[in-house]
Amino acid sequence: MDRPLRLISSNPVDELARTIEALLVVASQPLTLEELVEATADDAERIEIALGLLGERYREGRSGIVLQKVAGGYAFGAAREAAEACARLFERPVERGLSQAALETVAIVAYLGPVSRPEIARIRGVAADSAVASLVERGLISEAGRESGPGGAVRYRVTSLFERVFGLESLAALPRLDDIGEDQAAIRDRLLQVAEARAS
Amino acid sequence: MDRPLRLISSNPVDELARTIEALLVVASQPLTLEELVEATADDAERIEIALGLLGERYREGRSGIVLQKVAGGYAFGAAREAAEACARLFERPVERGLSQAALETVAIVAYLGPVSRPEIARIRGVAADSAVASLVERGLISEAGRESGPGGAVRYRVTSLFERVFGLESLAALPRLDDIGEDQAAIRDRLLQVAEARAS
Amino acid sequence: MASAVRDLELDLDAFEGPFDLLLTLLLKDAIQPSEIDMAGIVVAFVERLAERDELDLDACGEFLVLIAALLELKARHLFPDEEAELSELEPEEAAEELARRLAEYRRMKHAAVWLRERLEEEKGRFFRIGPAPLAPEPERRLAQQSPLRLVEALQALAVEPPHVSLSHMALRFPPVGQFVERFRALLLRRRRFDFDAEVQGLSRVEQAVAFLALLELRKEGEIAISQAAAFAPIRISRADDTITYSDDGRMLQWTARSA
Repeated sequence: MDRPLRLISSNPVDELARTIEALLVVASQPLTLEELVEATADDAERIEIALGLLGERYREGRSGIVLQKVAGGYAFGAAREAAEACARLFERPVERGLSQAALETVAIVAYLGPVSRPEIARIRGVAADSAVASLVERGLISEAGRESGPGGAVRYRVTSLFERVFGLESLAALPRLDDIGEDQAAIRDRLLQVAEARAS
Repeated sequence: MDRPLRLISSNPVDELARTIEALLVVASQPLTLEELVEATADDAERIEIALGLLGERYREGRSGIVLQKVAGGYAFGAAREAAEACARLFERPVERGLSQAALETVAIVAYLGPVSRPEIARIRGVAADSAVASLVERGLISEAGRESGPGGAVRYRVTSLFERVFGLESLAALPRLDDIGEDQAAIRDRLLQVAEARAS
Repeated sequence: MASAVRDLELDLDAFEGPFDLLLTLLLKDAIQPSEIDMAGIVVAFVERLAERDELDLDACGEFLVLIAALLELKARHLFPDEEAELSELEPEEAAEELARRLAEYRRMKHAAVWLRERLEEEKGRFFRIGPAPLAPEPERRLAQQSPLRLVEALQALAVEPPHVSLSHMALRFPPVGQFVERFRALLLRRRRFDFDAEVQGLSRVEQAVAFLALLELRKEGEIAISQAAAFAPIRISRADDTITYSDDGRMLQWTARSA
């Protein structure tokens, strides 16, 4: 336990690590490497070394504060062992009561975004208005321009809060869904069988 | 340096201290002792001991995160040595100019100050409340006593930041306004006279 | 047994109540078909069937007809622009397209399940949303400004406002009473007169006021107003003189009410 701490206090990145600690504890959102470079006026490589030291210090089981790589950046969160205590004091308004419709909608936005309400409705087969409104209100999705052409529908994408709430390092951390591709062939065959049966 | 850390890791308040760390890093307001008691379901005395340990760990010079006791309770803040980096993180993009209302208001304060809000409003012909508030917030003007008499209105003058932003060594370096009036009194009379003509 | 369908109790996201009420609301446009989860209706019906021992073919038939109609209604609602496009497809192509969409939806359902599990895992991870309690106040910074802008601002305030011409406000606007008196005097001398001829040469405003005077006199029952046709000359006569004469000397009967 003493080794990395001594390392921090004697290593030249020591001060840099302390600066990063300070930035992370006051930041409202995860900080990207670029933001850290800009704020510390230091170089990316040294910052990554410092982040490595901080990751060692602020990790589950060792600290109540945990350094997370999340939403394309770095952020402090609470250790899981403190979840019960946190739950007694803090609400989780973002994900509380998230309906199935909202989850399906946010999945569509996460995988296919930016995507418009009509496109979401087309995929889900049900109008998406209230699900979209609830997700916007929760801050999980936000407007991202409009479809091209006059009067194009507003398009939506997921926010960094979405990545944070779902604990994703980035959207690339979403699982690939290509492996369900075979389903399409199976569905098509079934449809064709039905069509042939009707025609005969 | 090792003593309190060893104390934390071997002492029974170790886990409690980690829980408090977690609570403080999640909180968006300072937490009172009562809130910590409620959240940790532990007793106040032990919490105070844990806070003492955390205060030792998270203090200026030792950590970028600093435990602070403020009016509302306990909160984590950034170390003073990281102030510059934090300021850069929270820096807003440079604004190119002032609104017309702000420009008129600050010009009146610069040439006629100290001057009260009612007088600014009389000269501009519109209420000056929001323009004055925004200039105070920007630090371009500040309060400078009150008009004489009971209940006299607050008067304002420009600040040294104003002089820096407008590249003036002092207020004496303000460009002359000979076409309006030779001195402050003449300028004031002229502006009030025009304002009256405009209002009638 | 047809009521087995219409009485079917539904508990959907967008609707709660019997099936026939839902149909009524859909037909009255009180609910959009796109809001209705059709699968939910089918599940409710199948559950209802399962509760009974015998198979009610009448009910099944009625249900199929209704649900098919609803599906078509919903499809038209969801894809208004694609109706033509899809109808042009060969059956194989249409099946392909449909399969593609179903597969896409199925993928999204899987994704939603994954997200739900993820949410469950992350339930124990708390983090702060919003600013930190002791975060520094963001500072507003202003670019370097020229002091000449101050001069310009004050110069703009020192310019006398242009003298606004009020000449257009000085239109002659004679009091209505003046015309009332004038027309009364006229009708003392003549039994009838031509309004247009009388106001000829007056300004539009004066003509308007003169017309107001006519209406005033008519309201008082002092005069009768007549007009042979739209845009024909307006004739004014004394109200007590119910006989007036046309230009060609024919006798015409007028009352104040007839105009």
